[in-house]
Amino acid sequence: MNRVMLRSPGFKRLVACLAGSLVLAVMIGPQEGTQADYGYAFRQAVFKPRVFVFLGIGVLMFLLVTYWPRVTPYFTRPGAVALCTGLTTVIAAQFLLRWDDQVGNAKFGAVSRAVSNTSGLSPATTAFFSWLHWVQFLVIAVLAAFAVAQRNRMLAWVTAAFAVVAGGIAFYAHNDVISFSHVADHSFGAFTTLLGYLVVAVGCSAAALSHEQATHARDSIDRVLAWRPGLPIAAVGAAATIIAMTTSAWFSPLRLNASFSSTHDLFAGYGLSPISSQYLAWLGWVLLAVVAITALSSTYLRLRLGGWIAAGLGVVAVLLTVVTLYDISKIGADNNVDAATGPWQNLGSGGWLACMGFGLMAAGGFIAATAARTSTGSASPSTPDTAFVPSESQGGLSLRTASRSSKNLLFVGVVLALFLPPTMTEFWQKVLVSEIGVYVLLAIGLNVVVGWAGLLDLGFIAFYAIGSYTTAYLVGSLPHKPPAWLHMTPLLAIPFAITICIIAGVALGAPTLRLRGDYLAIVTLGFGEIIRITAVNNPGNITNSTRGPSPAVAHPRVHIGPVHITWGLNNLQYWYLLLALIVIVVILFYRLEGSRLGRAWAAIREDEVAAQASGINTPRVKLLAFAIGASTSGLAGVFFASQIGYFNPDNFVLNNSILVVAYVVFGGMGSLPGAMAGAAVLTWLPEFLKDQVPADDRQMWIGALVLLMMIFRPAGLIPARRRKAELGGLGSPPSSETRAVPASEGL
Amino acid sequence: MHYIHQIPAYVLLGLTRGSMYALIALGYTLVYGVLQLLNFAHSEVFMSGAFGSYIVVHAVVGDGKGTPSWAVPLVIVIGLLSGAVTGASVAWTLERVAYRTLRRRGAPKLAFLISAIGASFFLSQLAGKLFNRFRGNGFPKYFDQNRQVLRISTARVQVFEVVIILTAVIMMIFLDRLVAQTKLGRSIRAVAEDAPTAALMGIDIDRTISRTFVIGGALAGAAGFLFGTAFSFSNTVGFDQGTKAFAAAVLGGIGNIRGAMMGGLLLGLVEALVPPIPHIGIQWTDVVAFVVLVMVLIFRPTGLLGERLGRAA
Amino acid sequence: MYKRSLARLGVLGLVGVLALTACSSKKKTGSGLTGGSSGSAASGATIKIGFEGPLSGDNAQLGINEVNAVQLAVDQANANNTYGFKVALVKSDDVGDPAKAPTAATALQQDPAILGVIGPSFSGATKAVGASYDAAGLVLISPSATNPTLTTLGFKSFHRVVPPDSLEGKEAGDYLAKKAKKVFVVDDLSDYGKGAADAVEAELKAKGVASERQGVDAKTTDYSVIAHQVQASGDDALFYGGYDTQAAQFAKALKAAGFTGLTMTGNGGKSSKFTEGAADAGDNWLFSCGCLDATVAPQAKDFSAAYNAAFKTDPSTYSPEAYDATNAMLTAIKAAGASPTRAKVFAAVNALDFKGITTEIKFEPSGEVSAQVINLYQQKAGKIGLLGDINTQS
Amino acid sequence: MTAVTVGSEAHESDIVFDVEHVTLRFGGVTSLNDVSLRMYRGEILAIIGPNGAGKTSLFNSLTGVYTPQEGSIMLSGRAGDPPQSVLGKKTHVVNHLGVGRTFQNIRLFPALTALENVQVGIEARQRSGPISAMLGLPWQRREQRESTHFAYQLLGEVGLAPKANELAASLPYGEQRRLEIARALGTNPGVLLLDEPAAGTNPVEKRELAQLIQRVNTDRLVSVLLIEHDMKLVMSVAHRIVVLNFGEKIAEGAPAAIQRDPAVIAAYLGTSAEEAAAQAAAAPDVQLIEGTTEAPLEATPEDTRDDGEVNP
Repeated sequence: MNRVMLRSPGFKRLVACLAGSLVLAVMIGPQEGTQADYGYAFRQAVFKPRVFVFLGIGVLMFLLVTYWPRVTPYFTRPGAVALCTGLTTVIAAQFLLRWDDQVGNAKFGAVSRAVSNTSGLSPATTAFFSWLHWVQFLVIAVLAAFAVAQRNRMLAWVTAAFAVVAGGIAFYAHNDVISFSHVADHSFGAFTTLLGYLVVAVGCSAAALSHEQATHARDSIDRVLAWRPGLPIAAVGAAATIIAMTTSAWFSPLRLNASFSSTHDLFAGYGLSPISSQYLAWLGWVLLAVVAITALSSTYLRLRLGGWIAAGLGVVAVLLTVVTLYDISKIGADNNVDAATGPWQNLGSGGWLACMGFGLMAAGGFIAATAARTSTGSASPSTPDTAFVPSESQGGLSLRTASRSSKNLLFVGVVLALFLPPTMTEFWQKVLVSEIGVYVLLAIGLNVVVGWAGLLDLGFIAFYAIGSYTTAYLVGSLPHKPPAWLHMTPLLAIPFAITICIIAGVALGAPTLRLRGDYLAIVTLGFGEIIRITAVNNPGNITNSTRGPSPAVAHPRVHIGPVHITWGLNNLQYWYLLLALIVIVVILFYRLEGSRLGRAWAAIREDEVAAQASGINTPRVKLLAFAIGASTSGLAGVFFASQIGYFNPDNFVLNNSILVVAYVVFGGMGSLPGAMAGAAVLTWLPEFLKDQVPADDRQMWIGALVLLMMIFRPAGLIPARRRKAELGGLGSPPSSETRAVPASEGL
Repeated sequence: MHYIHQIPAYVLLGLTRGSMYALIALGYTLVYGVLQLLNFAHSEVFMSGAFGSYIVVHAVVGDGKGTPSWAVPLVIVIGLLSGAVTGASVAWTLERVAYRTLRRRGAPKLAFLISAIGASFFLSQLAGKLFNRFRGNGFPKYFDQNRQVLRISTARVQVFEVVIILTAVIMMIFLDRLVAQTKLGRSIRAVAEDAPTAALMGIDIDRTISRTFVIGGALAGAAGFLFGTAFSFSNTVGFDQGTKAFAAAVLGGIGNIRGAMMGGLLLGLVEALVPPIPHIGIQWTDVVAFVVLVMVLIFRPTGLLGERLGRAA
Repeated sequence: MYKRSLARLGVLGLVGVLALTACSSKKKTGSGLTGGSSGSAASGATIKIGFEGPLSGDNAQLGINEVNAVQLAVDQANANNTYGFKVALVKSDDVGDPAKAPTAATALQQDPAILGVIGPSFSGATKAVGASYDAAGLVLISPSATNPTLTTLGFKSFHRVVPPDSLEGKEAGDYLAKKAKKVFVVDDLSDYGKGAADAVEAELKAKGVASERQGVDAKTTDYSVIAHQVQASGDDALFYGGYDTQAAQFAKALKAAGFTGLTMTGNGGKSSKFTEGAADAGDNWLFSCGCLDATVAPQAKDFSAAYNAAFKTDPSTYSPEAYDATNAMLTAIKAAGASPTRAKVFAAVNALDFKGITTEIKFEPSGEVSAQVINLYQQKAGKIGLLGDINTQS
Repeated sequence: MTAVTVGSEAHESDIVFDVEHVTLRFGGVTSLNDVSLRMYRGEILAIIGPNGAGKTSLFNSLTGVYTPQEGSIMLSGRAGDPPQSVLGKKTHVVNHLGVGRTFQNIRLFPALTALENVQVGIEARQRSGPISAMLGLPWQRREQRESTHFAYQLLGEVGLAPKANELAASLPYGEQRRLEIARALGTNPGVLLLDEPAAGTNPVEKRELAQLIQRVNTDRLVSVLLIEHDMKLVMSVAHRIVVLNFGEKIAEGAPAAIQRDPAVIAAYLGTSAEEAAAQAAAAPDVQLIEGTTEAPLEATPEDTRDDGEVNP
């Protein structure tokens, strides 16, 4: 071996790939060395035959990387991206997701084994779970790849049809299993498989329809969405509603999955209110027909008025559906079906799916009603109505050209946020409330400090602590009670917690804001630790030390006029409270971002000296960032304290601060949707990984994921428009080598 | 006075602790000097140094019983070397994987921080998986660490303290000379001062950065060995020690080598001297450390010695 | 009309049946979809029990100590068919964190096949989830949540096999008051350590013995400063509230600093991890523990060996307690009859009388274990041995 | 030195900057040594001098970035303002007093659009706070409309209106320079400090720049203080020139006079004053202009640092 060969990039790449595969072998290897034998797991992982499998993977990676340039052209073929996405989704669904709530570990394999032991299922189901699933996957994958790569139109159509059928079979098989076992089900495996196959079908159709050699996936999505604004979303809504009305369970206590049509019979004579009764008998179908027809026709024909009508009808349909759901669950509870203790229990997913469908149709109508006739950009409130507005620039970098897909996504998100949680298992509802939601709120707050103002704050969780303890004090859960007249319910503590957090933010910020970048980081880190240690050790036992508040912080209550709401152990109640808080904060912050203050933050982040020279009072603007971020954190603290009841200083460790920073950056610094998505993904992931890897390996996988994400997509999941510019090829610096060696200061 | 009488003892303990901080802080400061980046994963380099040296030392002396006393210095040298080599290779890999790729893409500064945090989680948990996750270690006891060497007033100087302080001093002097006098040191300083110009002068920036990581990693790895012999380590020890060492580096003026040494020693002394004062208490150790840090930074916003690597060396 | 009333009958019937089988029929066996209406745990059927505790994060060590012992008990039960049914263990990781506990608890609560839960390991986590376990009707036996307030908060589901740290601390304080004039009390700033140390300090104060108090974070690795402070204080006794690994390090540092007074810690420190870690520095350390001598009980002899064989490490703090809790739970499930439900198991746990390797498990209505004798142990020549009831020691 | 001679509008009350005996040191280095000069309202005053002459240090002293150890700087930014001392005032306060500036190495906000860059300058003077922005209160909306309106107007003036929604970083060099001027004008300054605005621009851009400077001066009635190496530009726009060398003022006067000043030529050519005088006599202005058009494209490291850091 000569030096040249050792130094050649190919050789280095091979070594890197092999090393990577070894690391992978260790990561997937057996659990834990022991005190007596540190190297145990390492040897088990590396000195066993299976290491050759991993080395093989390494070689494959090497080949893939080496020949990647030859593969990439195919990715620009119409439909290729959709095809890959769809196939990956199917694989993920069949390997990672649950296919049943109960059987074994509930993954595909366990269900498949159970099915093979069970008689009485339809042959299609048995076949699907034993061999059909991978046969159909392989056939479709090969055919579709061939069709897309060779631009064979005929084959593409055939494959698309196949994919739809395959998805249908998967869905049918799953439903068969569920109806056989008569148990309510919350698994996503079959749904996701269906979705994956549908995406494959879309990819194939795109390949069949398109006349171009190469397209950009995003462009084609935008083009589809722009063809008849609102039509795709309305069509999806109509499909969802039809599924809800025909196959899904509306009322599903144990051993009974009553579909929409049988629900009416089931509840006949139990004193259903007239509206619900009519809804179940015929009104539901009529609503489906009317809303679907108005929504689809108005979006297709681009009728503005029709769009408004569809939107209105859709909302009415949603309300009626919710009322009906309340009625039937209330009657179920009154009759103590399946030990139900109150309304909203024992409901199947059908009703909520119908709500989603109606909601999406309403959204489609709304989009059609508000779509600008000609231009591709949609008007947003920040558009100035002056004579100076020039025509929209190309390139989509302007704040104004909110892309059509993001608008559609927004509606889908809203509908999902409203109606998906009720169909989830209690576990995921809990995750949504106590992990995802709270950290989304925190990430939104930290995004102001880190993403917008560019100040690295590693002690953010301290404000969360302050908010929580303030709440605990005000509701009388700490050793020192507040005066009787101040004793209040948690929701009333919000303004107090926010005020105190603002004061704390200013107190931290004022002396330290002249510090730059990493100095600020260590000082804020120290602040966070000081707050936590003080909570443990404070003299006079103000915080009750490690024991935390006692008695439990009360759950929130609202008594305003006729409205009486008491939050208890029900996760959904908290979810809607949290959703309301998040929506309010997001709307407020969205406005803030486009305001003078948002621009001032961006300015000091970009160049503090120039910002000062432009007349920006930088200390004040930075303090505002700290205070506003802190107040959001305080708000999250109030919610946390009242939802969980008990907490202790361990909840506010440094690690949590670092995690929130990681959420914000992972999602995309400075982008509100990014920060939210980052927090949601990274708080969801550990819970998802619970099913996949041993508990104590989760952090390792998450660490690896964060690392890879930063390497391959340093701007984050959903990059901020203002940040994207720093990374994109725009105004590239003289030498990219020196780019990370900034001569200037700060973050 | 009771407390005042004990001061020499606390000074000794503080110096020991501070030497450890200083060795780790040097890695932060070197990397900061050349990249203006906080290498968050440096703490895990330290941690892996401890594990690496454990494996080697364990292979050499087993559980350490019956090691002849003449071999003890040899074992220490082996431990230091193996720790340094592990640390250096982990740091080198880290630079390759988590930093260079991002540098090529011109990523924003925080992306580096987060990729380092990801790497830090990954390394510490991987070590936990490979070795174990228990606190406390079974480092071989190959010499009587607690034997008293000499006594100065209330300070009872023990073997491990001598080893730690001596090694730290030697390594710090070595590094200081290295940066001040060698060709590599000159290129490090040049990159720290002005990377584009250094590149124009024909200095290979990538290689210089790589070597800076290696030097810092070697120091931290060796510190890991010392730490393992004297105290206890686990896969999560890096985080806390790393945080303190980062504070020490900032205290002295991050990017400044002598500042890091000074900051480390100062922080160690503060942590050993202040909490035992009557009515304060050990539980406030971290608070005391951070309050001192904040105080220093308020009055000297760039640390005790200012921040330029090039200028100070 | 006729049709309608039939439908009504159908619903009524359905409701009736559901009310009867509300719990029992929820159970599904893991082997197939053959669910059927019996849902019984006849011999050969599989029963699920849950474990909630920290399996990752800073506190994972304690959870691993426990979950290993639980796993061992389950494996032994399955291998020997001790109880006549197969047992499956569902682990749920709460990171020892009140904020994460509700999620972990929900994962167990929503699985109707789980009939009992070992855990939660930490008091803070228990406080955050006690009410929801009550609502789910799922019974808890905790091996290590020792906060005294837990049994006063009205959590019906909560039981524990260890005495509260207040009792342990009180008895330890009593003993120290007899032995020492001035006691240095150190805790590890954890819920358990601080609670025990608080109790010791309060008792010393009540007995008129001077004491001083410090805290060392459990994450600390360098105990030299506090050890020197203890040595320099001239106090003649030390109580450490904390766990074994930290206690071992502290013991070493104390020896290095030359402290020669009486040294004592609680249940959290009494384990082979301490013995191993501290080696000769741990000699003469005293341990107060609300547990029996683990070498006396017949099954206990094998426990340590079996544990070591399975996990290649010695059992540590709370491993024996977790082992006992699991066997107690399984005994209760067996006592709940052929088709156990959560409610039946709940009742059976309350009526339990089970002789474990650490103590006799019999619960007060509050959920405390009845046998609340605090014994005193001491390490001598690298082995922890029983001295006897702490009250009778002089 | 020579007596001050300016246009007829010069009155004592119309002094924008009154710099007296200013000395600025960094450690042992004296960057400005006993510099005195006056700038009158409405004039275009150029400061020239070789690299390291202290031009940027003077700029930074005028804008509050540095505080000179000795001397005084009085400022009356907008017409009718009473003179105030600049010393010890924060940069943004000086800006509020009517001093806008640009930077030697362009310092735009690269990730903001051209429009937003200008808006930042305009909005620094607005009053609406975060609450009104979050709630979208009427006065905040009005302010926002005004800012957008004015920003478009300014962009139009510098010829960038069509590129309002492009990111600053994506603009070509010359346009970035103009955008920086627009941003500075957004702060409604009485005096505009331009630090080498022509550096790195091509001849066409230079010509446009000269027109822009004159337009700003005449239409907006903004006094302009200009640092520039490009003598052609300086000579074409400046009413008056001050020459610095090694931190000291060596000449001051009308462009034509400066061109023939032997001390100036000596400073530029690095020769003794006598030789320079002889050369100047031989070939009047060509030498000076030719000799200095090679203005460095990149700032020297020393200058960059002067610009960026605030050393207390």
